[in-house]
Amino acid sequence: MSENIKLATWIVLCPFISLLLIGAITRSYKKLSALVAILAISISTILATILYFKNLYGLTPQVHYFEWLITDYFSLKFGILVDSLSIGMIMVVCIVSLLVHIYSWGYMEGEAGLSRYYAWLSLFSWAMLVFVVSPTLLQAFFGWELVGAASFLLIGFWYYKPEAAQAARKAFVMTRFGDFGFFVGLLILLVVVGNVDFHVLNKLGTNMGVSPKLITMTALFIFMGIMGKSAQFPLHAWLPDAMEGPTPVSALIHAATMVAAGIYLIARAFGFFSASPFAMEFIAAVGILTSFVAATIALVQNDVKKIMAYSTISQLGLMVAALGAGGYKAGVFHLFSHAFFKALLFLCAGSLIHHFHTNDMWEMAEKGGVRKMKITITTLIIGSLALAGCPPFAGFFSKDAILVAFEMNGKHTFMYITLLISFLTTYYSFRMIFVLLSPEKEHSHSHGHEGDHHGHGHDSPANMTIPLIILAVFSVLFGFVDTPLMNGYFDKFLLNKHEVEHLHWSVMIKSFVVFLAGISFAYVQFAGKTGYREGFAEKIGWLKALLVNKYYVDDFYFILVRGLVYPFASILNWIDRKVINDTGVNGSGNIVIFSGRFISSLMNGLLQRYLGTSLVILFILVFLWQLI
Amino acid sequence: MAGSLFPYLLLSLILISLGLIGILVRRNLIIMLICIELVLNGVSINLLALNKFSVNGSAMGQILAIFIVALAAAETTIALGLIFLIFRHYKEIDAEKLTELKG
Amino acid sequence: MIIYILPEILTFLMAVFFLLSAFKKISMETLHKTGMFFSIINILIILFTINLNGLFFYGTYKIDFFSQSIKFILAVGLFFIIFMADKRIENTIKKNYGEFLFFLFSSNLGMMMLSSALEFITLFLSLELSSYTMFVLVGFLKNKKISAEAGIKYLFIGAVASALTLYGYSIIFSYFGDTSLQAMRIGSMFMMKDVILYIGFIFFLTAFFFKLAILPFSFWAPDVYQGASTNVTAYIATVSKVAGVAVLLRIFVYFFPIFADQEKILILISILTMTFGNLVAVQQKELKRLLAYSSIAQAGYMLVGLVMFNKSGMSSTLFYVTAYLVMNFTVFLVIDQVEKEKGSTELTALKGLSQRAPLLSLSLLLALLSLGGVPPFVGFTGKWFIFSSAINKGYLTLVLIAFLNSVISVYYYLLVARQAYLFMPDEKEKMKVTVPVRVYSYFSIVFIIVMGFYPAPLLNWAEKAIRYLVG
Amino acid sequence: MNFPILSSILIVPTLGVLLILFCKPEQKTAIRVISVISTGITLLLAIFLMIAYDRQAGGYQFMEFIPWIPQWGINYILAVDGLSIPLVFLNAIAIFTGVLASWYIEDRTKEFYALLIFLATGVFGVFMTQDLFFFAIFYEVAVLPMYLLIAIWGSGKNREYAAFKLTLMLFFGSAFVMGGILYLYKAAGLNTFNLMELKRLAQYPKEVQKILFLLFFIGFGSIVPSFPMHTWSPEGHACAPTAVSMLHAGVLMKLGGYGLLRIAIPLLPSGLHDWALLMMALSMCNIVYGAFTAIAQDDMKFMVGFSSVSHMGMVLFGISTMTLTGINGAAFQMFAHGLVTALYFSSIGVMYNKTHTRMISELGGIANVMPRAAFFFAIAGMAGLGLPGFAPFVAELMVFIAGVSKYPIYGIIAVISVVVTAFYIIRCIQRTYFGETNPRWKDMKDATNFEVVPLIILVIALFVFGMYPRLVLDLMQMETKNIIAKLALM
Repeated sequence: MSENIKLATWIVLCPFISLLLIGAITRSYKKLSALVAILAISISTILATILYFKNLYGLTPQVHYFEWLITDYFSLKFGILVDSLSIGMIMVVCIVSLLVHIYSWGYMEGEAGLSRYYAWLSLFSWAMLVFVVSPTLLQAFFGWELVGAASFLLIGFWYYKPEAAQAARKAFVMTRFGDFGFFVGLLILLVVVGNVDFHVLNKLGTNMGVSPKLITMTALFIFMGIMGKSAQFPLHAWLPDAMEGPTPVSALIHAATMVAAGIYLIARAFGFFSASPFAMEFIAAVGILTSFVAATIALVQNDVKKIMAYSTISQLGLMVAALGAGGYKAGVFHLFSHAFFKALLFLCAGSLIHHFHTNDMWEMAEKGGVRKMKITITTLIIGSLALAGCPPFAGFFSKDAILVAFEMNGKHTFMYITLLISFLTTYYSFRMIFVLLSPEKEHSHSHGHEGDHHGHGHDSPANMTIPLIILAVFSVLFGFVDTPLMNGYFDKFLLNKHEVEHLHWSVMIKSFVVFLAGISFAYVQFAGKTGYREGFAEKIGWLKALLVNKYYVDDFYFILVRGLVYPFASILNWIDRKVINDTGVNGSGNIVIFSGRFISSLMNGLLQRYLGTSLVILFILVFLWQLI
Repeated sequence: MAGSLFPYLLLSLILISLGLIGILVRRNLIIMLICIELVLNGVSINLLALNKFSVNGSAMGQILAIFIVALAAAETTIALGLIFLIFRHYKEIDAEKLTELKG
Repeated sequence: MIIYILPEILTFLMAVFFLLSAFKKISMETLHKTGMFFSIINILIILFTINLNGLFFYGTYKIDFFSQSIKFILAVGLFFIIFMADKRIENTIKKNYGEFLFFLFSSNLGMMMLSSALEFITLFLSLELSSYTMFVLVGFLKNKKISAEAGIKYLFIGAVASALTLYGYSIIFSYFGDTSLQAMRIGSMFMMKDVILYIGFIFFLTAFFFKLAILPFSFWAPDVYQGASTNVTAYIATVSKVAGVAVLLRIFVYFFPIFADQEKILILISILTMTFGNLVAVQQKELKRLLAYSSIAQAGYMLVGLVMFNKSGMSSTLFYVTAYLVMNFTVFLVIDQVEKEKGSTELTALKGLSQRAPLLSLSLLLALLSLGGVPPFVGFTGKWFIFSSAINKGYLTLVLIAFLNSVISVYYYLLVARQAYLFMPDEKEKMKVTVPVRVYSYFSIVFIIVMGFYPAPLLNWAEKAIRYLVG
Repeated sequence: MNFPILSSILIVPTLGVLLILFCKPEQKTAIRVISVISTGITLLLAIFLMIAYDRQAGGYQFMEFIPWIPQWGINYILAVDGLSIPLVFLNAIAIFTGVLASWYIEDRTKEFYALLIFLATGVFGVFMTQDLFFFAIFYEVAVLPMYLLIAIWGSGKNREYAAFKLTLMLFFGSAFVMGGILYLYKAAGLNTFNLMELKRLAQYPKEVQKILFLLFFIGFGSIVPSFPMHTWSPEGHACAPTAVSMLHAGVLMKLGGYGLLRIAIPLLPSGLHDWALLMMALSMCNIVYGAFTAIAQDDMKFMVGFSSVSHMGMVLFGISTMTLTGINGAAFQMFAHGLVTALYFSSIGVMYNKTHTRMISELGGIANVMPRAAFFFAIAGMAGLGLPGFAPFVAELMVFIAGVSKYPIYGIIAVISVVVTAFYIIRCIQRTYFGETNPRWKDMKDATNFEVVPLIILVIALFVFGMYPRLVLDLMQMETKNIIAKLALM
């Protein structure tokens, strides 16, 4: 086993060990189990950084297998795959996970099931790392499902809240519906190709044995799974509801890692997906559609975390579209950078919520004192700038890479739609900023809710603000990785392509202009005023209704389940009860009983009737004899 | 030969069938008892006739006929004893009334 | 020569002794004790003569291992019945206990001779002897209306059946001339078999069907089982069944050449009997009536074994009928104890028996399940042998029907068992169970389980008996 | 191997039953201790079996041969091979955890434990015997105590009806099995019930195989609950006491699958070919129909009953594909599903002892009051819906691979059940365990340490065999290989 593989195995195993330790020993000591979890994830992060620095300039994929299951004509293998993509993803996952672990130390203290919380976080990190390092599609599915289960447990962490329980259930069932597609695709591949290693899959287009039609079908089936997990258009409804979970969970799972798993899978099996042009078209279309829909809905949201959720869906849509259009580097680069600044935004939102005990940005604004929380608000602004794509920040470069990818691959319409989307993104993110920063009212009519403006002056405790600062630094510096400043380090690392890309100035200018338009439009509509203001979307009546109801997607699912699944189940149940059980089983029982009753009524005790029947039967038997 | 076998068989068949019909139709127990005797006699005639005509050299049929007479007597005594008992309980010896045990 | 037929002579003398005792004022207890003592002597004598072999009275009376073992079973059955008829019996029987024993012993004598008879006249006479005494036993309860009714019904159907048998035999006699079964077997080897002979044979079988309560002549069973006193019913249900099977075994051996490939009609009769017995038994609310129909169904299973005309079929039937004797007697013993306690033999009389008499209810449960053909018990093993001999001749549908019938039978046996186990008893105090009953329950539990799991001893005995029979 | 390990696996529980019968009804603790010791020893023996079986040699080991009734060709043969060891191990775990889980039984504990262990002995017998006569005996010994166990100690108002229906339908099925076995005995003409000889020497003509396989399919199908004969299973589970439904769904349903794999398929390969399509169609109904009906259930145990119907449908589906992966998957599914259902019922039982109701509508927010019971039910739920990392996922994966390769469209339809299973399980978890606590259950106390012991054993087993299934799969592979070899000959 090579050095990298050993490191990678230990990175994956650490969270698992912490899960076992917490589950078995430290269950009843909250503080101790938190420490164990944080220790484990920090060891993983350190090992990850060592792994990263050992092969700074990318490496050829190294794989190590062990036989998990032998069937007659193929064997299913588990193992560890280490290559530049997986190292990058490991780094992202470990860093964000470590910061979230530290952040939750402050955010969740005083919480009843803290050890359970950290156990599930370790389970999640372990499952995500298993998914990231998986050499085969089967192990990917293994990690994929465990990640889904961990997200169900974490969303439903406050299970006494009915909405949290409902959200957890919706998340799990919807992602599970997606996983059905993934499972079917996996099965067909296993049956047709027999071996589902990624390097085999990526070369599938070339080998003649497999018909292109089949590749398209399996690609679409697998993409169905990705739609479920990475909240693409039809199956995105669960992500906004998943905000019921604790905010660090949302930051880790529903911003940085889990939802990005789908994009990582497309990147990992990029050769396989690009083998079928139709699938790529479909993926791109779904991506861009999701991005647009999510961006529009985010315009009318008032809950801070809901805005972040919809912006995540929109950014994910962009990544999917970029990959669909063939921009492998662009998608992956945006994936990494988005992970940092979206985690930052969520954690800021978390510290705001922790402070004001309410999710609604208008209430926060009324309470005032946001300006006082120096670190939180500055990091929030940095995050929003990165999200919106302001030049020096990471978002700008990664979005620019996507725009370049669209342009290079001839998808001009997609480029313009992306520009519109980034305008909307800038608009809603700065709508939130300006609402929060709006000048405090003169407390004249602060409706007398509890006057505990308790220390609205101070900021969140240290262990919450430090991760914010770290993430802010990342959101600022990470962008330059892909620029000639660091002579195209990211290309060298990811694709080990050595010539330095020149900057596409035309695209940069366009995106900067769009950023300025967005920020000024938001400033005009929201900055400097107090009380409830309406953005341009809220003014148009029908548009507001459409967006508030989230394009009626939730209602569609409600009708689907209530109107279709439950009645179908009750019909089947009725059939089972009445047809099979009462007529079939009891029926045959009753035949026996009634025929018995009939005969016993014949036996009415009359001696002559007995003799008569006996003689008649005897004579029938004698004559019947000849016929048998 | 003094005659053929057939008339005897016919006679015994008639006797047996009359006896059986008598048992099924008549409701009085003693009449039924008489009918059983009728059937047994029919069988004896049949036995004797067959022994005479179709079996040569062995008189086992006739011995059996004598035994049948003895058995019929024993049977009748027990039957009358029981009928006597029924009369004491039911005050009449009508087969239709004996329906205490049924189902 | 006397040694060979010593059991018969002794039984006859005992019967006469009890007849004379009716005139002297002998108390019921002493009579009961002497009865028990006599039946034990009877068993010992038969055991003593078990391996003898001989042909007597000019070839009409055969003593061999088969007949002696049947006599042994009959004697053991008689002992059980007498041990059951203890002092808590109905007082009409208690008052003239001597006559009761007289009829019991004479009926047993008839059955003993039945198992050795080799010639039709002796066979028919011993059959009638045992039947007539049983008619009297059924009508013994002078004060009860239903006992008289049961007696008269039993008698009339018996009389008609024996009349038809005689008619059937007269036809068979016309073909062979000699009444001995041996002559028939040799005679039938090379003669042309025609329809009249087969019709005669069916009529000939009616008395034996009546004895075993097989369908055409089985309608008497429910009324007689319910009407007679439980002791007499036990006697009819167990011991007379053994005698019936023994005589049919004897007859089928000698009639085998005639009947080689004509067993289809008998199979139809056995299917009808099984189904009739099981279907109607499901309805019954009264214990003895339910057991009557169940005994009809069991007779159906036995007929399947008999009708196969091969050694394995016959030995499995003998095995099954012996096991049937023990199983059925256990059930009747429990019903008798409950009747003496509660006075009624309704199904609900068994309510909560498991609380009041755990041992009795356990033996009842095992006996019922064994009758239903549930595996670890002897009933299942018996059925298994019968049906595997049946399937050796290729009757798959017959075997399936039989197994489905036993599924129905499990239903009504469980209906009886659930009364004992599922419901709480009305009175709380324990039911007093005398020592002999307790000993017998232990014996029956052990017998049912051991013989079910390891049937070799009983089976080897049955096969040896059949070897002598066919031999 | 002079120490007769297999007979001791049979004798130890029987001794336990006898000892229990001899102690007085009041000595409840003595009865419980005896039953735990006897089942504990059996579990150790089963584990020893699992280890001591040398995997290279394969085939039948630990053989014990006593001629029983030579003239009928019946002899007492006990032998185990790759297919039966895991199931013996499963049964040992199920009875051990069952005995622990039924500590709360107060009324007539003596009869309860006697019948429960008697039932387990029957199941042990079925898995170990190689003689058709003893197979028949043990097969119905396993069914016999069900009536009394459900009717007396069961719960729910129509438990009598459920007990009767269950017992009679299983007897109805066993009637066909008995008929089939006897016809096997006759058609082979070797005058022996010894399964090993029959497998070596018996040659059955095609049409005989066709009829015989149908008989066995109806017989074993009624206990596997294949589609038309499945109505006893949900009702039987719902009304049975915890330990009985653990044993029943955990192990009894596997008798049918095991019977097919041990008797029907090796001896009648062409029969399987003729009836494979029918078996596939019925198992398809089982899977999809069972899953959808489970949604409409309000009683938790009914829901688990229907989920067992759906999961056992996968066993038949695996067998009907007639491929090595399929049959391997079917055998492993029997093993894995046994563990999951035992965990399901014991966790429901732990809650039921306190709340005395299983209706989802009446329960709510139990997790706040009983976090431990909720945790274990969640684990059972996750394993049940086929989450990777637990044993059932492996089995479902293999069955679906075989299914998709043999019948592509039907295979994909069968996979739908994975989503539907997730739907009703998560819905049940959410509505019973999450959400605010129903005021009625405010003062419930959580599961005691003692009640949790069996649950932990089952979770560990599920996890170990989920992460590394080759512990059991390699064992089963040997046996299924020569089944496939027989099938290939056709």
